[in-house]
Amino acid sequence: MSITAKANALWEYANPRKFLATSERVLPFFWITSAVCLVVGLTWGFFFTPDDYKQGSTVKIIYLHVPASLMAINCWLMMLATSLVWLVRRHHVSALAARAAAPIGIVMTLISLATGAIWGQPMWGTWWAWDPRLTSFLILFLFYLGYVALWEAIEDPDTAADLTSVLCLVGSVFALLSRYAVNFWNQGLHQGASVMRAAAVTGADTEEKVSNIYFYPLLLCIVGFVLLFIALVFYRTGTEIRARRIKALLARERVSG
Amino acid sequence: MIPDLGKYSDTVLSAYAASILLLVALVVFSILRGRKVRAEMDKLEQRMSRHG
Amino acid sequence: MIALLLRDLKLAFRAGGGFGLGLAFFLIVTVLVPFSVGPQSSLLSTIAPGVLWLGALLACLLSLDRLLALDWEDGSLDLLATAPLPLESVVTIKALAHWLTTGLPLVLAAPFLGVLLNLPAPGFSWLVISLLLGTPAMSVIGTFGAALTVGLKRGGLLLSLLVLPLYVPTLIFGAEVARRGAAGMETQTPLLMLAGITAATVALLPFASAAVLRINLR
Amino acid sequence: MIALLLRDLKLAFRAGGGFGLGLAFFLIVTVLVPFSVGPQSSLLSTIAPGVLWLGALLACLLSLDRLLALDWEDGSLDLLATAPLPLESVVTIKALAHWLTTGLPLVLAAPFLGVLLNLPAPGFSWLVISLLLGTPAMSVIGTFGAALTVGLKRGGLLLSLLVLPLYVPTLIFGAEVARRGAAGMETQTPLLMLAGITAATVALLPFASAAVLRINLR
Amino acid sequence: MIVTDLAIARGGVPVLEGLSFSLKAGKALILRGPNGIGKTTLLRTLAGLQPPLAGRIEGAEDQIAYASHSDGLKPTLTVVENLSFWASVFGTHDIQRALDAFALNELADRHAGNLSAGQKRRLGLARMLVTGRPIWMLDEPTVSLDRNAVQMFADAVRDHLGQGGSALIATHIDLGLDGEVLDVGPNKAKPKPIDDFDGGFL
Amino acid sequence: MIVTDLAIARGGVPVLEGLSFSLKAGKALILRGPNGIGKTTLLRTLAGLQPPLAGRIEGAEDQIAYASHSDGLKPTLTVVENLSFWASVFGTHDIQRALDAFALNELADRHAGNLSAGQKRRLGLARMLVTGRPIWMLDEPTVSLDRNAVQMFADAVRDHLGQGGSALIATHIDLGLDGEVLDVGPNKAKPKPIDDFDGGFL
Ligand code: HEM
Ligand SMILES: Nc1ncnc2c1ncn2[C@@H]1O[C@H](COP(=O)(O)OP(=O)(O)OP(=O)(O)O)[C@@H](O)[C@H]1O
Ligand SMILES: Nc1ncnc2c1ncn2[C@@H]1O[C@H](COP(=O)(O)OP(=O)(O)OP(=O)(O)O)[C@@H](O)[C@H]1O
Ligand SMILES: [Mg+2]
Ligand SMILES: [Mg+2]
Repeated sequence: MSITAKANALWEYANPRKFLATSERVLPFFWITSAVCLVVGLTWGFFFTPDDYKQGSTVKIIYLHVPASLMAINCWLMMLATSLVWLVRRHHVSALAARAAAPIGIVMTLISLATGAIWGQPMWGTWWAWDPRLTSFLILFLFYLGYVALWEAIEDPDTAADLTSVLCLVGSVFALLSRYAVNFWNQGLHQGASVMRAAAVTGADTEEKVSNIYFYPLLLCIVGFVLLFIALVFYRTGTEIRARRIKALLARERVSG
Repeated sequence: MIPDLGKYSDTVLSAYAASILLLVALVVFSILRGRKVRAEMDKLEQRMSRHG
Repeated sequence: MIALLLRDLKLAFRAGGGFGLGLAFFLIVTVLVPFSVGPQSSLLSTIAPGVLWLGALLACLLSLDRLLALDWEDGSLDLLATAPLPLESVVTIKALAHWLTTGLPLVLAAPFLGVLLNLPAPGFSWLVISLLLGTPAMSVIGTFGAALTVGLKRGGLLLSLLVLPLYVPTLIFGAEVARRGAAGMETQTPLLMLAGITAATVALLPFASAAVLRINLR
Repeated sequence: MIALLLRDLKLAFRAGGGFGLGLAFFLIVTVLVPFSVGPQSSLLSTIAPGVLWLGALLACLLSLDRLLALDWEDGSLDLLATAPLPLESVVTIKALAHWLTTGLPLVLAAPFLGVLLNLPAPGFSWLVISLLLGTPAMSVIGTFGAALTVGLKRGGLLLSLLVLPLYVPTLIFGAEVARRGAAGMETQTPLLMLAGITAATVALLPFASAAVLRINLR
Repeated sequence: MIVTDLAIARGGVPVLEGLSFSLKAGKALILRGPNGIGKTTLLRTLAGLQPPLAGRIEGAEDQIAYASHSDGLKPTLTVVENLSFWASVFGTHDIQRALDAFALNELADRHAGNLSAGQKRRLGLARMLVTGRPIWMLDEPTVSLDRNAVQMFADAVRDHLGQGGSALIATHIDLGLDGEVLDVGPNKAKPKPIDDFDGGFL
Repeated sequence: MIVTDLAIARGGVPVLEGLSFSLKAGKALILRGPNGIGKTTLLRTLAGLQPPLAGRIEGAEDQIAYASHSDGLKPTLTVVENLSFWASVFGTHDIQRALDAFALNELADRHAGNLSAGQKRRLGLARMLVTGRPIWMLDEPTVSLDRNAVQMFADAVRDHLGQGGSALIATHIDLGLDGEVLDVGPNKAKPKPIDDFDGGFL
C-alpha cells in the first residue's frame, strides 16, 4: 500500500459516521486500559514506593503532577494540529475534536496547578511563586479559557470552528513568546525537566534524577493519563458530532418548515 | 491501610483528593452530556424521519 | 419581580450570556500585575489587598455595559417600563442580578487569587468580608451609571468614566479594610464606613437610577 | 486608504467619538491606585512603572470594542469589504487610527501621571520610550481581537479575555524596560525584545486579522 | 381613553399638536400618516413613556399594552420562556391561548434567536395576549408578516375587540378591520415664528 | 455577469441551488421571492462577501457595487462627508451628480444621524452613484422611501442602465423598470435525506 493510499485511508475517518462507528468500537479498550493503568500506577506509587530522603512522602504527588502537566501541554498541541487540519482540509471531525479536547486541557492544567500548589506549600514554603514554568502554565490556562469562551460565544458552528482555529494558531505563537518572556522576567525555583532525560532514566547520579523506584509507577501513570485523554477525546468528539448534527437537523427543519 | 505519610500526610492526601475529584468530575460530566446529546439526537432523527 | 430576576439569571447562564467573563477578567488582571510590577513576593504581598480590590472593581465595571443596554436594544426596557412593575424595582432587581452573576463570583474567587499574590494569611478573611460588603454597592452604583448611559452607542468607556469616580469611596474603605486586615491591624472604622456606604447606596440610589432611566426612555 | 484614516480620525474627534476616553480612563485608574494600595510614596515609586504600563494597557483594551464594532453595526464593514481596498489594509488603517487616537495620547500623558505616582527621575524617558514602542503592538493585537469578536453582541468582555493573554509578552518586556530604566539598570535586552515583538506583530498580524474578519463577514 | 388637545414633541421638536380623539371599548382606531409625521411618538406618549407637551390623556393608566417597533425578545430564551416571562410580569399565567392564536405551538421550544423575522414578529404580537390589558397600542404590527400571518393578527384583534378591548394601530396597510381611521397628517405641528424665543426654545 | 448552477448557504444551511442566470449590460434583473428564501444571501454571495457552496460566478470581480439592508452611514458625519468618503474609497471624486439625483443638495450639511429614515435611505442609495461601478446590487432599496423618492430611485437606475450599467434588485414592490424578473422561489434548496450524515453536516 502506497503512502498516499494510507493517508487517504486515514482521512476516511474524517467522515463523522465512520468516526462514530470506529470510536464506538475502540472506546471500551481505551476506557479499560486507562483505568487499569491508572489504578495500578497510582496504587503502586501511593502504597508501594518509599518516601524520598529530602521530600518525604510528598514525592507521591509526582504521579499526578507530572502526567497532568504533560497532558496539559500535549492537549494544546493536539488542538493546534486538529485546528490546522480543519483550516487546511475542512474536516468537521477535526474541528470538533479540538473543541472536545479544550475542557480536558483545562482540567489537566488545573490538576497540574493544584497539585503543584499543594506540593509547593511544604517544599518551597509558599503556595505559589512566579516561577517561569508555573507562570507559563497559568498563561496556558488563560489561553484555554479564552479558547473555550470563544467557542461558546459564537452561534454558527463553522464560523466558530474557523475563528477558534485561527485563535489557536495565533495563540500558540504568543504562548511560546510568553514562555520566553517569562523566562527572561524571572528565573525560577522549579525542577528542570528530568524525567525525559536519558541520564535520569538510566539512573545516572544527577541531583535531580527520578530514580527507578519512582520511575516505573510514574511511567504507568503517564501511560494511563494518555489513554484516558484519548478515551475522553474520542468520547467527547462523538458528543460534539452529535450536537453538531442536532444543530444541522434543526436548522434544516427551520428552513423547510 | 493508608501508608504512613509522616508529617506531609495532609499535603499528599489533599493533592490526591483534588486531582481525583477533578478527573472523576470530568469523566462524569462528559458522560452525562454525551448521554443527553445522544438521546436528543435519536429523538430528533426519529421525529424527522417520520415527518419526512 | 421574581420572574425578572430569574430571567436575568437564566440569560446570564445561557451560552453567550456572559457569566464568568467578569471572573476571567479578574483572574487575568491579577496575573498581569506581577508581570508589570515584577515578581518579588514581598512587594506583591504588600500590594495584594489593594490590587485585588482594584481588580474586582474593574471586573465589575466592565460587566456593567450589559446590565441594561441589551434590554434597551431589543426594546424590553420600553416594555418593562409600561408593565405593572415600578421602574425602581426593575433597577433594583437588575442590580441584584448583576451582583449575583458578577459580584458574588468575584468575592468567592478572591481568596484563590490572593494565593497568586502572596496575600498574608490573616488577609484572606478580611478580603472576603470587605468584598462581600463592598460589591453590592458597586453593583448598585454601576446600575446608576448604566441607566445614565443606556441610550448611547458603545457607551462602555463613557460608562466606566462616569462610574469610576463614584466608586472611589467604596474602594477607599474597602481596600483599607483588606489592607489593615492583612497587616493585622484593627479594621472596625473602615468596615463601618463601608457598611454604611453600601446600606445607603442600596437604599437610595435605585430611585435615582429609575429617574434617570425614565428620562432616557422618553 | 488615506480617506479611511482621515474618516476614522474625524469620527474619533467628533462629539461622542470617544477620543480622550481612553486617556481619562488611564488617569482615573492611576489615581485609584494610591487609594487601593495605600499612599506610601516609596511603595508607589517602586510600583509606578508597572502600574503605568498596566493602566495604559487597560485603557487601550477598553477602547478596542469601538474599533470595528461600530463599522460592523452600521454595515460599513460589508461595504468596505466590497470596495477596492484589500481587507488587510483596512485593518491596518483601523489599527493605525486606533493608535493615533488612543495609544499616542497615552504615551504623551504617561509622564504626567508618573509624577502622581512618584516615578523616579530616570524612569520618565524610559517609560515614554517603552510605551512608544509597545503601544503599536497593543493596537495591532487589539485589532485582531476586535476582528475575532466583531459579530458578537456586547462582546466587550470576551474581547478583553481573548486579548489580555496575547498582551503578556508585550507587557512583560515593556514593563521590564520601564522598571529597569527607573532603577537605572541596563535596558537593552528587553528593549530589543519589545521592538522585535512590535515589528513582528505589525508586520504579520494584520493578515490574521483580515482573515478572521473575512470569516466573520460571511 | 379620551385624548384632548394633545401636543407632542420628539427630540425637543414639536411634531403633532391639537390632537383630540377618543378610543371606545370594543373599537379599533387606525392611525395613519406619512413617514416621520410622529405616529411612533404619539404611541409612546400615550403609553406613558414620554410626557406630552400639552393636552390631556384620560383613562390610560395601567390599561395599555404597548408593542413598539422592536419586540423585546431574548434570543437565548425559548418561545415559551419569552412568553411566560411577560405573562408573569403582567400577573397572568395562561400562555396557551397566545400560542394558539399565533400558531406558535410547534415553535414552542425553539430559541427566539433562531426564528425568522416573521416568526419573531408573531411572538412579539402574542405577547399582547398575555398582558391581559384592555387597550392595545400597536406600532406597525404587520412589518415582515406574510399574508397568512396578517390574517392571524387581524383575527386576534377582532377577538380582542369582541371581548370589550380596544386597539390603536399605526399601520400603512389595510388590515380588513372595520375601525375608524385617524389621520394625523393635518395635526402636524406648525413651526413657531422664529422670533418667538421664549419658553423651551421650541 | 454570468452565473451558472449556483448553490448558496446561510448559517451552514443550503438555501438556494441550481441557480443560473446572466446579467447583461444595460439590463436590470428584478429578484423576487418570499421572505427568508435567500435573496439577501444570494446578493452577498455575488458581491463576494461569502463563498458559494457550488457553481460559478463569472465577470463579477471588482464590478459590483453592493447596497445592503443597512446603509453604512456615520451619524456624526455630514451628508457630504459621508458621500465623499465613499467616493475617495472608490477612487472617484464627483459627488455632485449623486447629490442631484437624490435631491440631497439642501441636506448637504446636515449630520446623517439627524436625517429621517427615508432621507438616510436616499443618502445610502446615492452612494451607488459615486462608486463608479457598472453592476449595482440592491437589497430592498425602497424600504422606508415615500412614493416620490421611489420615483427618484427608478430614474437613477434607468439612467445607469442607459449608460451601459446593469442592476440586480431584490424588491417586493413594482418599480416601473422594464427588466426581466428572476423568481428564486423554485430554486429553494431541497432538504437532503436525513440519514445523509457525511461531509459538512449540511
Ligand atoms: C503550581 C505549581 C506548579 C506547576 C504549574 C508545575 C508545572 C510543572 C510542569 C509543567 C512540569 C513539566 C513536566 C515535564 O516537563 O516533564 C512539572 C514537572 C515537575 N514538577 Fe512541577 N509544577 C508546579 C509546582 C511544583 C512543585 C511545588 C514541585 C515540588 C517541589 C514540583 C515538582 C515537579 C517535579 C519533580 C516535576 C518533574 C520534573 C521532571 O523530572 O521532569 N512542581 N511541573
Ligand atoms: N431620536 C430622535 N431624535 C430626534 N428626532 C427624532 C428622533 N427619532 C425621530 N425623530 C424625528 O421625530 C419625528 C417623528 O418621528 P416618529 O418616529 O414619531 O415618526 P413616525 O410617524 O412613527 O414615522 P414612521 O412611519 O417612519 O414610523 C420625525 O420627523 C423624526 O425625524
Ligand atoms: N444570521 C443567520 N444565521 C442563520 N440563518 C440565517 C441568518 N440570517 C438569515 N438566516 C436564514 O437564512 C435564510 C435566508 O435568509 P435571507 O436573509 O437570505 O432571506 P431573504 O430572501 O433576503 O429574506 P427577506 O425578504 O426577509 O429579506 C432564511 O431562512 C433565514 O432564516
Ligand atoms: Mg414609527
Ligand atoms: Mg433580505
